[in-house]
Amino acid sequence: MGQWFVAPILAPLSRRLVELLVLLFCVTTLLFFLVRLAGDPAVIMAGEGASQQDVAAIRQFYGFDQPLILQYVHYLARLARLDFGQSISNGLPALRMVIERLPATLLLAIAAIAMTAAIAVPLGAWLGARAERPARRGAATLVFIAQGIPGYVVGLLLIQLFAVELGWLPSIGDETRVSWILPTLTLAAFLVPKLTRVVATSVSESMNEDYVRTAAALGLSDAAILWRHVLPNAVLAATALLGTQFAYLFSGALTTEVIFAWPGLGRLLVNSVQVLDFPVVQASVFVVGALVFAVNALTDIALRLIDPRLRRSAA
Amino acid sequence: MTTARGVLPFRLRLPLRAPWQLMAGGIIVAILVALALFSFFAPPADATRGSLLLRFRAPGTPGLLLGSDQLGRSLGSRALSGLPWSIGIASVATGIALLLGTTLGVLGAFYGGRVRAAVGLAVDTVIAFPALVLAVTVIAVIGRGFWPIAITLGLSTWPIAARVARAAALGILARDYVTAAKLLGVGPIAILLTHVLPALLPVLLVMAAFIFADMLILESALSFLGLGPPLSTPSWGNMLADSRQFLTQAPWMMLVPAGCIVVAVVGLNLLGDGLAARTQARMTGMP
Amino acid sequence: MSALLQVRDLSVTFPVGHGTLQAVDSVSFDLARGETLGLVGESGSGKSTLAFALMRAHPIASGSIAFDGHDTVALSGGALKSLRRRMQMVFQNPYASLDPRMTIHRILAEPLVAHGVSKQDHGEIIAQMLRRVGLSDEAAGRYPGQFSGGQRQRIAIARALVLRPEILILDEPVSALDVSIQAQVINLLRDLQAEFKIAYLVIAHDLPLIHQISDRIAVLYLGRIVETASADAIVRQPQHPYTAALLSASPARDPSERRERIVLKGEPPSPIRRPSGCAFHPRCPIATDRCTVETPMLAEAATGHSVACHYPGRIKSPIAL
Amino acid sequence: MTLLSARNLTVEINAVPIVDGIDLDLASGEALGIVGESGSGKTMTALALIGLTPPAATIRADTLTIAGNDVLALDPRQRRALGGSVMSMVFQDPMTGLNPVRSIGSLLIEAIRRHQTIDAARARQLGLQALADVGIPDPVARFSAYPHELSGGMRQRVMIALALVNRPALIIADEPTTALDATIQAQILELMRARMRDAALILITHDLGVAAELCGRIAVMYHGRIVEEAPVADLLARPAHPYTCGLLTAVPRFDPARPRLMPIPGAPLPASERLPGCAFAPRCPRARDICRAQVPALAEIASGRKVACHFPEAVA
Repeated sequence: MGQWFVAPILAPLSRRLVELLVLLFCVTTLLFFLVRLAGDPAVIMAGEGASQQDVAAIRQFYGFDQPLILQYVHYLARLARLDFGQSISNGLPALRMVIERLPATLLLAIAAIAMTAAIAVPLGAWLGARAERPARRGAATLVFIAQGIPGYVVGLLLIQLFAVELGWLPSIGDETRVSWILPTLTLAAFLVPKLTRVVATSVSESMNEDYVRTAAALGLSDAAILWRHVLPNAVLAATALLGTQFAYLFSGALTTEVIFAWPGLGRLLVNSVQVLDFPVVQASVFVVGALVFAVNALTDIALRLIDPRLRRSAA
Repeated sequence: MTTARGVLPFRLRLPLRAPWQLMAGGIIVAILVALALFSFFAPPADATRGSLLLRFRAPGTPGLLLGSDQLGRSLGSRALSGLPWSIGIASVATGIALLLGTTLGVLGAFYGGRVRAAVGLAVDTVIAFPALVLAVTVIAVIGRGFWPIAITLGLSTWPIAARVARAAALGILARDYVTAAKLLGVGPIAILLTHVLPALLPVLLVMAAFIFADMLILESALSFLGLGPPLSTPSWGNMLADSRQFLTQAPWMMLVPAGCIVVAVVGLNLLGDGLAARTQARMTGMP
Repeated sequence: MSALLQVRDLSVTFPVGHGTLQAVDSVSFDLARGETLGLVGESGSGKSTLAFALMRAHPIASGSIAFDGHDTVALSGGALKSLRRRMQMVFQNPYASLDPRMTIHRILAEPLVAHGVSKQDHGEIIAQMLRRVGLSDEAAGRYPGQFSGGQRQRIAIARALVLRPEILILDEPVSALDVSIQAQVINLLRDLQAEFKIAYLVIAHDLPLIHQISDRIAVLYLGRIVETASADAIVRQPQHPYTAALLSASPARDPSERRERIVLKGEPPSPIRRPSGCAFHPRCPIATDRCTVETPMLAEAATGHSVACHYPGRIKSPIAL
Repeated sequence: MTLLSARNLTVEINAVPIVDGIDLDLASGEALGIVGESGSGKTMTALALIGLTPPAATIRADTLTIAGNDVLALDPRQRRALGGSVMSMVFQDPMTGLNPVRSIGSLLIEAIRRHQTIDAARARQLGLQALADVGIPDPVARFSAYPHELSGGMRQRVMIALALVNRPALIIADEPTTALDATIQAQILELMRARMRDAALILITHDLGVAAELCGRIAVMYHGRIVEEAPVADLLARPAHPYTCGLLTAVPRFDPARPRLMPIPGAPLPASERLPGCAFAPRCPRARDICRAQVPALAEIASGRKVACHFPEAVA
């Protein structure tokens, strides 16, 4: 063990880090100039019906009266110290508000990913193992149609069915365990059809690979071929997909949290956007970017650990 | 003897030998576009003006095929009036994403070195960021409206198009017949026009269908979050947002717009899938 | 008379990771007008890279290529384009080298358009060339997918010849074809050469095939020419042990061709980790300590027969001609 | 002792006979070469014997017995279980034939324990021995290696080790050296010659020379049928079928005179097309009316020599 083993695993991180820095720089810069383009930020922040003095005070407090380039430099300098300022609505530090909301979103995302994998991997394996059979072709079509149903519509349908019609489950997220069920299902609904199709495709393609033919020629049973030769490859494909789709999942979290009044980062962002609470918006966007970076980096490492071709290709 | 593969999928006679997905998807999308054009030029009146006497009518009520909402407005008409908005935004956004994405993707494939690295970094960076978060933030700042939403959605989706176009173009450029053309003295622009773009076209068509479906979903999600057209304007997302207060009283208020979105998205996905099967376009890099 | 193509100390490198890969290493040879030179070697010997370097489709690290007395290494733009008019290439796989979306007419017209041949003449030139490679006129209106592998390779040859080049590089021209079709294409190539007086550079791994069509043969190992001589001399009196091993490795197709097999140890090493001294020494049955440290230079062992080996001719030819 | 006997073996895909009623007989320890071009049905024959034809294919035969098993009467599980134990197969492409995410050792242990009830430690021993037997240097290190870490020649050795590890009575090798370089091909042929003495061998190849190296008897296939079958020396010295003659004259050989090759005109008939007569007739220099009207049967013309031709060359 030494550098030859660790280096190839950590190698992709440097590129990811560059991406993260570019991403954060672009997004924050975009926000800075958009806010200035959209009109006088002091007027926007003061809200409707604010007095001239209020606007002037805000303008001076946030430095909106200084030259644009100077504002930008100050802005970047504050960001470098992770200082996003205070929320306009309640005066709390923006970053702290965001960090406080983070666990709720993260836990929901982890639960949804676990549920996605638990549904999609067996379903995909079943669909792909004998893709040519009529029953499975029909089922594959259903999965395909399901992919057309937006996740948040699934959430509304679930509420309609389980909360309104049957009254079995609460429709609002609270402290109870059962309140997790519907939001988790909703968020999982964003990825289940996609992942199922990826696993099914990987399985059915693997079934036609030469190495499966080799295994069959050696007398291995269909079950052994599926479990030991086909699924390991499908799991790699599934892991890669979940890694790249985390950003998509986060888009889903935005609507899911609004529907279920979930106290997470997504709802905070939507609420802040609606009241134009820019410090909180900036902090949220910053944290989301960092989060996606962390997940992608973790996926890269995981893939390098479980895929022998990546693990030792450099050696 | 194998027959030559078609140059353009739409130049071929559709009905015979076309996969059923292509037929079904094509019909659904054609109907949607026709309805959108119809309601754009002749907007149904009872979409915005309802009668309070006709509140919460269940689907099937005479004159109200799909039922009515809390203000007695016809849900069918409202769904119809929402079409031009949704289809319009999705068209513009898809156009922007395809144009920008294909241009950058093909450039990244054609020129190696720094151009490819820069395009790659830009693509990976933007793709790593949740599109809805970006759209929500930008639209909140610059304001709602048709063009801001359409442009923002297009700009947040181009990397997907770029990635697919780049992968496809790289595959085409690596083929022997392109190398042969280079060695015959054919110039880069002629190679792009005669070899790369024709082979890329099926991939672009398939991709357009899938991106269009994604744009419909994103647009309705924005409306649902209150960032679409003004609340009184009919749009599928707005209708869904409205329906949430009346889930017990009038579940059809949710089911009608939800059904519209599902039919439209499934239709587009079927079209894309059918095109892919028909043209044997391989989509690499498409999520 | 000087050779049509003069290659001197040509090297081609690729960047790999932190280092460079020497794919072609100081290769020198001449090709005369109307002559056929066969390049034989295994995968990794650099034979295809050499072909692309000669076509100026790869950056050249060092060395010179003179075409008809003019250096081509520095060419670019229009001058490079006119070089391509005089030097063409046929690829191994005729299923990949023709654009499936183009008619045969468009495929054959492509080089004519690129080099500004008047459009009025296209029809006549193309019809003539199609007939010359054994296809009918109406082939022009069809697509590559409607032809068999052998016919496609005829089309690829027609495309390469449509500008009447003086040199044709053939990269494994028949190895993708069925055995019974190969001979048709080989005979066609010989006839075309006799008719148009083209020089061929044939790249192949199949020694009997190379021997069949080449005047001279150069054997490549790990990017270097280890032996070059007339086709018969290579087969009759191979000087390099690698050449002898290659000869013995090609399966006999005739019971009268019994031969003793020389089975080499190991596999061709990667050009990234080139062995010291003679690159062949780890696999050589007669290597000595000297071979591990001292790199043998290509030197003339007999008239027109050069070899890069410290102990040339120690292994006799396994082939009795 | 007869190891394999097939009568009227037919493989159809979408009602197209890819293999069209062939007879095969093989004694224990014998080596038979099946030679043909692409589309001749040679690979489908091999897949039918090992039971790995694609789902769309149907196999029919009057009899098909392998090592005493009436293969057609077995259920799919029993049929599969013959693979690896009674017979095994070496495929053409060693680059794709080994699972990329499985180590060499785990593949070997899996194959061994499928057919032998022994513990993992013993299976490991047998696996290491199998690697050593096929000439893989440092088997202990290679045991934990993954396929992508080995060269093409080494992978083909691993494929052979996998095929041999349970000591099957029959090995079917489909173009085992085609994807390899000349010097590596020589090594693998040498290895197969040395290691397959105990088992019977069916070698599928397009190269008469390769078949001649390893096999005592050769069957030449054209368009789904066996057109000629003979001991190797006889076949090479005095071919009887015009197609075999054509194959021999079409291939370059080391001849200082370098005579013009004598190609077979035309191209092979696509498998989906049928002719009322001999499938080779359109390319045959000796074809007459009867050749275009009537399919010639495979008939014995001399001891051990069979040919399916109305006008075969004299062989005596």
